[in-house]
Amino acid sequence: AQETYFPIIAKGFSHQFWQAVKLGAESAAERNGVSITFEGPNTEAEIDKQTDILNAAIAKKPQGLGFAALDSQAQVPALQKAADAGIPIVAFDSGVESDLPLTTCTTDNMAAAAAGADGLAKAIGEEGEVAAVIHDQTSATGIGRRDGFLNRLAEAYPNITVVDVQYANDALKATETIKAILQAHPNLKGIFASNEGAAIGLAVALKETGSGIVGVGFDSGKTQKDAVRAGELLGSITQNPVGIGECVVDSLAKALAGETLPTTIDTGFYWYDATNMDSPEIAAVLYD
Amino acid sequence: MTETTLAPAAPEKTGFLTVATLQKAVAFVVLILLLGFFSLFAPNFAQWSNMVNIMQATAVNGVLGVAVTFVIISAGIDLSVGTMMTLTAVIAGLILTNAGLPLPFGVVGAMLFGGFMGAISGACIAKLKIPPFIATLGMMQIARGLALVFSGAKPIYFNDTPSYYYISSGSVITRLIPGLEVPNGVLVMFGVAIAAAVILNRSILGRYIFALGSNEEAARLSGVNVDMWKIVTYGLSGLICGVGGLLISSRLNSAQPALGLGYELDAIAAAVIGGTSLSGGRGTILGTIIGAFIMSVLTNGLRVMGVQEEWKIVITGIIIIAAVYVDTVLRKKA
Amino acid sequence: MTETTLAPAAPEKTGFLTVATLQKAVAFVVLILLLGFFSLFAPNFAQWSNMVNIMQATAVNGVLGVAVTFVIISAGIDLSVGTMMTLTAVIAGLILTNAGLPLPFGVVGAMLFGGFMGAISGACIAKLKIPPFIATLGMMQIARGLALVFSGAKPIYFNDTPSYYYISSGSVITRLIPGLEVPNGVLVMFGVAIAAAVILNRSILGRYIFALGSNEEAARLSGVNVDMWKIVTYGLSGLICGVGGLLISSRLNSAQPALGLGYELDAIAAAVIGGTSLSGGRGTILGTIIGAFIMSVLTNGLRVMGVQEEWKIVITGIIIIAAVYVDTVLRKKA
Amino acid sequence: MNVHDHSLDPKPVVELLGIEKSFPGVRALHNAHFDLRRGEVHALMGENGAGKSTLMKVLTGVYQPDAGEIRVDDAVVAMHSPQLAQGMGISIIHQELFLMNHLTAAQNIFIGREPRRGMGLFVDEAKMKADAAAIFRRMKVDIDPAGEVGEMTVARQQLVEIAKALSYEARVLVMDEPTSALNGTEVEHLFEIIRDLKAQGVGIVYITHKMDEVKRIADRITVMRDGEFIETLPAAETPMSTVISLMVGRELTDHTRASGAGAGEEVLRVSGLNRGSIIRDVSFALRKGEILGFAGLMGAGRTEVARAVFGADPVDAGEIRVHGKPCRIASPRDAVARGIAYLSEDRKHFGLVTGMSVRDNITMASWTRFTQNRIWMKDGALAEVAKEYVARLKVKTPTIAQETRLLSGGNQQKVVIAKWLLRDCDILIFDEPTRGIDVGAKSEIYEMLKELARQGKAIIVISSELEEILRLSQRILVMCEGRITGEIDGATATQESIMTLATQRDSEAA
Ligand SMILES: Nc1ncnc2c1ncn2[C@@H]1O[C@H](COP(=O)(O)OP(=O)(O)OP(=O)(O)O)[C@@H](O)[C@H]1O
Ligand SMILES: Nc1ncnc2c1ncn2[C@@H]1O[C@H](COP(=O)(O)OP(=O)(O)OP(=O)(O)O)[C@@H](O)[C@H]1O
Ligand SMILES: [Mg+2]
Ligand SMILES: [Mg+2]
Repeated sequence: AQETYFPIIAKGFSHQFWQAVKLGAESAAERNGVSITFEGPNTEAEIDKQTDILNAAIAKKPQGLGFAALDSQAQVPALQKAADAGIPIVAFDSGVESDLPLTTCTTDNMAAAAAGADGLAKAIGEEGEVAAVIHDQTSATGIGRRDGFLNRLAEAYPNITVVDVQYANDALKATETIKAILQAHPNLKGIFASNEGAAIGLAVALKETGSGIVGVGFDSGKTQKDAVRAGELLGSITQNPVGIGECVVDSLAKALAGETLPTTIDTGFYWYDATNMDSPEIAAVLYD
Repeated sequence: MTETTLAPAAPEKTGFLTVATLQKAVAFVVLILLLGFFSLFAPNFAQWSNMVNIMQATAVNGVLGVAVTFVIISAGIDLSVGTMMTLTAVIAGLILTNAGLPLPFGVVGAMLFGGFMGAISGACIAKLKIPPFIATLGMMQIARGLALVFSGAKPIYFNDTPSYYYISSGSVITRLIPGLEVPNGVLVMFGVAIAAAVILNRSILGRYIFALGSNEEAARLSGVNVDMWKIVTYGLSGLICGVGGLLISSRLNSAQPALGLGYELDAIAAAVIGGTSLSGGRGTILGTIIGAFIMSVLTNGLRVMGVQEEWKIVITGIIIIAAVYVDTVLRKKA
Repeated sequence: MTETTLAPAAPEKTGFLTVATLQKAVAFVVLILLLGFFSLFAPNFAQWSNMVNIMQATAVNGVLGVAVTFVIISAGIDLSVGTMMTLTAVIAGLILTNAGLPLPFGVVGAMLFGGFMGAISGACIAKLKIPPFIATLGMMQIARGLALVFSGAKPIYFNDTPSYYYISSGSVITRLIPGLEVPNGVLVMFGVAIAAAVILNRSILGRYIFALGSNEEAARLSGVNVDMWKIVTYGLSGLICGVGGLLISSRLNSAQPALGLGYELDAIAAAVIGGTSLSGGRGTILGTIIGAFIMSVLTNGLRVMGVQEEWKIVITGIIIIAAVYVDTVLRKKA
Repeated sequence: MNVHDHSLDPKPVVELLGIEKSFPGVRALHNAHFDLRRGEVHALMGENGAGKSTLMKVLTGVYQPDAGEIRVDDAVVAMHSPQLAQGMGISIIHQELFLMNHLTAAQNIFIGREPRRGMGLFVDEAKMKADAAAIFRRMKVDIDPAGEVGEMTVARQQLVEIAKALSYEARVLVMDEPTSALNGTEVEHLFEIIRDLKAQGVGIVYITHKMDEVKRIADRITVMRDGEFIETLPAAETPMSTVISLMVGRELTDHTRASGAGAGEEVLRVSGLNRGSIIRDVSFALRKGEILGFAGLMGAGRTEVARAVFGADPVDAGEIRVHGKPCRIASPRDAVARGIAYLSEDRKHFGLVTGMSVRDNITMASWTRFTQNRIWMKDGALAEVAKEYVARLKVKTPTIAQETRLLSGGNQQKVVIAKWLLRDCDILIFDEPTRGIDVGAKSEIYEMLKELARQGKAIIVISSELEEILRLSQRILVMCEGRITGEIDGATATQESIMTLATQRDSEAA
C-alpha cells in the first residue's frame, strides 16, 4: 500500500519556533509511521505564497494536511479545495474561520502574552513606564501577542503606562530598536519582547547598555534561556511548539483511524523564569 | 557611386507572437526543459489541476513582471512594484469595503492610484534627477508605509463585494467550455501581457521607451520630451501594479497590507530571465511572461517533489542563474 | 602657431580624506542636517550614549555598504551581501563552535569563505556572462539556503569562544582612553573603510574597478584581463561580507541563519546616498560610510522620537529620496 | 613639403592576404590585401563602408577573419586577441573612441600597464602622470594628464587616444581617422610626430577621408571598394583625382564656392549669449537661404554656442529671436518645435540611438508625424520614408532594420543627417556634418546643403575643416575663446584671414 503522507504547512520555517514545531511533527510522524514534509513561506506576510504552497500540497494527493493559516479568512477557499478532495485537515497555531479543519492544535497567543504582562508588572511593582518590541505588526501572532500584552496591562495595572510599542523583525533590528527606546525613555522600568528574535535583541541591548530594567521575552532558544538563567531577563513565555507539531500529526493519524477529535486542542503555554526553568515540566517544552 | 548592397530584408520585429519574437524568447526552451524534468521526476506534477495551480501562481508575478519590463527597457528600474501592488489593493479595499462603492470604482480607482504613484516616482527621476533605483526604493517604502497607514495595519476584507472574488478566482472559461478550468486571474495576466506587447511594439510610447533605454541623450537632442515620457513610463508601471493589486487581493479576498516586500525581485528576475536587458533598450513582454512561468514552475515542481525547504532555496538560486545562462548561450547561437 | 588654452588643473582626487573627497561627499551635509533636526526635536537624542548607539548600528550596514561599493563602481551590483553575511557567520559558527577550533581560524575562515563565494558570483558574471543582477540574485538565494543547511536552520551560539564577543562589542578604546566608550565593531568598520579606500584609490585593483565601471570594452581592448579583475572584485566584496558576518554574529553572540534578507538594499542605498553612481565609474568609500550613517541616524532618530511604525517607513522612504536629491543639487553646484 | 623616404625597406612587416569577413547580412571584406613596410606611411582609402576599419580590426585582433592570412615578419599568425597584436608591436587608434570617461588622461593612456610600486600592488601615479605629460609635450598639446577624460571635448579625447597609441612604442601603428576631430594646429603636430616615427622605422597605416593629408604624408596608397582590394599606388606619382575615381568608380564634379547672394529675411537672431567663460557675449543673425559658417580652433566654443541656441545646455544670459519673435528655448524640444535642428558633432553619444534600427533613427525626430490618433505608430509609412532617405543619402546598410551600431562610421553619420532632413526644420545647425564621410558623399552633402539653402532653409555649419567652411559659407563667423572675433564674407575669405581671427586671443587683443 501507498505510504501515508501529510504535508504540514506552517507560517514560516526558518524561525526557531517553526523549527521546533517541525521537530515535534517529525517525531510524531516517526511514531505513527507516516511521512511528512514541512514547508512555509519566507515571511508571515506572504499569504498568497502560502496559498500556492497549499495548492501544490493538494496536488500531491496527500492523506492528510496540517495547516497554520496566515489569515483566518483569506485561505478558506483554498482549504475548501482540499476538503472537496476528501483530505482531512488539521489546523494549528491559529485557526481558520471555518469548520473545515477537524481540529485545531492551538495556542492562545493573547493569553500567553497576558501572562508575560503579569510577570513584568509584578517585577516592577505594578507601576511605572514600560514598552514593547513586537516582531511583526500585521501577522496574527504579532497582533495576538501585542494585544494580549497591552490589554492585560490596561485591564489590570492602571498605574503602568505603556510609553512605546515598536516593531523589529530580526534580532539585530530589535537590538537597535530597544536601545533607541531606552535612550528616549530614561525612566523605563520594563520591556516586553514578543518572539525569540526580539528577545535576543532585548538581551543584547540590556547587556550593551548595562541597563538593569526588567525584560520579559517570548519563546525559547539558548540566548534567551541563558539570559533568564543569568537574571539578565526576568523571564519568558513558551508555547510548547514541539507539542503543537506532535498534536498535528497525531490528530491526523487519529482522524485516519476514524477517531473523532475535539474542535480544539490547546497545547498550552508556560511562564518560565530562573526559578522554574529547570523543572522537568518546563524543561521539556524549552528548546535551544 | 556604387550601389548600396541590400541583402534580403530581415523580418521585422513588431508583433507579440511573430516568429522573430519567439526566436528571441529562447527562455522558452528553459521552460520546456523544466516542465519535462518535473513531469518525469515529480509524481502528480503533470496533471491539469497542477497546471492550473502553476498558472494561478504565475498571474501576480507575471503582471508585476510586465510592469517592470517597461521600466527596465527604458533603462530604469522599479523596486516599488511589490509594495505598490499592496497599496493599490488597500485602495481598492477602501473604495469597496470602507466607502462601499460599486465594483468598477474599486477597479478603476486602484489602477489610477497606482498610475498616480508611479508617475510620482517618474517625476522624481525625470525632474529631480534621482537615480531610478533610489527613487523607486524610496517609493517602495512610501507605498509600504501608506498601505499600513490606510488600512490601519489590518487586512481589509471584500466580503461586502462578493463579485470581487471572481476577478481572480472565478473562471469565465469554464462557463464557456465546461471542464476547462482556467481561473480569470490567468486570463487577466494574458490580457495585460497582450495589451502591453501592443503598447510596447506598436505605440509611440513603446517606441520612446526603447529610445530612452538605448540612448536617452540622443533622444533628448532629437527633440523628444524625455521627461514626460519617463513619467508616463513609470505611471504605466504603477497602473499595471494596480492590476496586480486587484489580482492578489481578489485571490485572497482581502487586501493584506504587509505583503509585497520582496516581490519586486521576483518580478525583475522574471523580466531578466525572459531576456530583458537591465541596461535598457532590449526586452519583450512574451519573454517576461515566460520568465514568470519558469519561476513558478520551478517553485511548484520543487514543492511537489517535496524537496526540503532550505535546499529548495539553494536550487532556486542555481536555476535562476542557469536559466539566464542557457538564454545567453542560445541567444548567441541564434 | 599659438598654443591651445589650458584650463586650471583640477584638484586631485586620490586620498581618503582629502579636501576634494570631502567636497564630493556632499552627503555629509545631509547627515549634519539630520543630526541637527533630531537634536532639536527628539528628546535625549543628542547624548554621547546615543551617538555610540548610532555608531554601533552603522557598523554592519557600513561594512556591507563598502563591499557593495566596490562592485557598483565596477558597474555591477551585489544583491547577495546580506545573505552572504549570514552564511559567513554560520561558517564562523561551524569552525568555532561545532569544530571547536581557536578564534583566528573562525575569523579567517569566514572571510575566506565569503571571498570564495563572491568569486563564484564573479565567475558567473565574467565567464558565463550572466548579468550581475541575476548572478548575485541567485547567489543571494544560494547563500541563504546554504546558511540554513549548514546550521540546520538553528542559531549557532558562540558560548564556547568567549572572546568572540569582543570582536564587535568589546572596546579597545575604553581600555586606552577610559570613558571614551567606542565599541570595537565601529573600529572594525572604520578599519575596513580605510583599507578599502586605499585599495580603491591606490591599488591596481582599484584602478581596474574604475576602468571596468567606465568602459569595460575599452579596458578589454587595452589588454586588461577584464574577467580576472571582475572575479577579484566580487571576491573582495564577498570577503568584506565575511567581516560583516563576524560583526553581526559577534554582536548577537550567535549566527542567526534566517537573518540577512533585505540588508542588501540598505547597503546599496548607503552607497548611492553617498554618491556612488549605479551606472559605474564613480564612487567613494567615505561617501558610503556617510550614507550608512545617514540611514542609521534616520532610523535611530525616528525610533527615539517614537514615531509610529507605518509613518517611520513612509518618512524613511521620503528621506532617502530627499538625501539623494540634496546630494545631486549640491554636486551640481560644486 | 611632402616627405617621401625612398630608402624604404621593401620587405613588409605585416601582410594581409585574401582576407574575408562577413557579418550577418553584410560582406565587409572580400579578398582584401594589404601590406606595410618599415618606416612608411601607407594610406588606406575608400568610401564609407568600404571595409577599412574592419580590415584594420582584423589586423589588430579585434575581429577574426573568415578566411585569409595575416603575416607578421613573414610568419603566419593567428591574431586572436588585441593583446596578442600589442605584444607583436601592433597598436591602433580606433575610429570610434574607446576611452574610460571617469578616468584621467594619464590613467587612460596607461590602462593595463600602469607603472607599479609597493610589490606591484599599487599604481605609481606620479610616474604615470609624468610619463603622460611627456607624451603630450612631444605632441605639443596642452592636456592636463590629471584631467578627467569625460570632461574633455571630442577633439581632446582624440588626442588622448593618439597619445595612448604612441605610448605603446609600437613598430606598427594603425591610425583610423585620427584627425577627424582635429584642427589645423593639432594636425600639424601630429604630422611632425608621424615624421619622427617614420624616421625611427615605425610603419604607419593611415586612414582618412581628407585628401590633402594623404597627399602630404603618404608614401603609398591602397584603395578599397566594397570590401575588395582595388590597387596600391605610390603616392608621389599618383594624382588625387585618380585615387578618388578609383574609390568611387567615377569622376567627381569640381566644387564651386558659395556666393553671397540669395539670403532673405532674418530667421534667427542671437544676442548677448553668455555662459561662464565658455560663451562670452555672442551675438549673430542668420538669414533665410544662407549658409553661415562657424570657424575656430579646437575649444573655441562653437559647439557650446550651438548647444545653447538649441536649448541643450542652460545659459546665464542672452536673447534668442526666431522669425523676429523673442522666445525662450529651454530644451531641445522647444528648439525643434520652433524649427531649429542641431546635428551633434558626437554622433555616437548624442546623435544615434545605436541599439535601434536605421529606420527608427532616421524617423526618430519625426515619430509624432507618423502616428494614428497620436498613439499608434504607422510602421509601414516609417519604413517607406526610411527607405527613401537611405536611397537618397546612399546609406550602405543591408536593411533598414539593421541596428545602427553595425554601420560604418560614415554611414552612421549619414543616418543622423537623414534624421534632420526628414524633420524638415527651417533652421539647421550642422556641427561637423561631414566628420568621417568619404569624398564622394561629402560633395553630395555639400550640394545637398546648398540645395537646402536655395529652398529657403537657414543653415549654420560648424566645421574644423577650413576647406569645408570656405566652400560652403556665404558668411563666416570666427570664434576664439568663447567670443566672436570677426565676420568675413565667404566670397573673399581666405584660410589666412580666418586663422588670424581664430587666434585673436584676449591677451593679444588687449
Ligand atoms: N560588427 C558588425 N556587424 C555587422 N556589420 C558590420 C560590422 N562592422 C562593420 N560592418 C559593416 O561592414 C562594412 C565595412 O565597415 P567598415 O567600418 O570597415 O567601413 P569603413 O571603410 O571603415 O568606413 P568608414 O569610412 O565609414 O569608417 C560596412 O558595411 C559595415 O556596415
Ligand atoms: N561640460 C563642459 N564643462 C566644462 N567645460 C567644457 C565643457 N564642454 C566644453 N567645455 C569647454 O568649453 C570650451 C568650448 O568647447 P566647444 O566644444 O564648444 O569648442 P568647439 O569650438 O566646438 O571646438 P571643437 O568641437 O573643435 O572641440 C572648451 O574650452 C571646452 O574645454
Ligand atoms: Mg571606418
Ligand atoms: Mg565642436
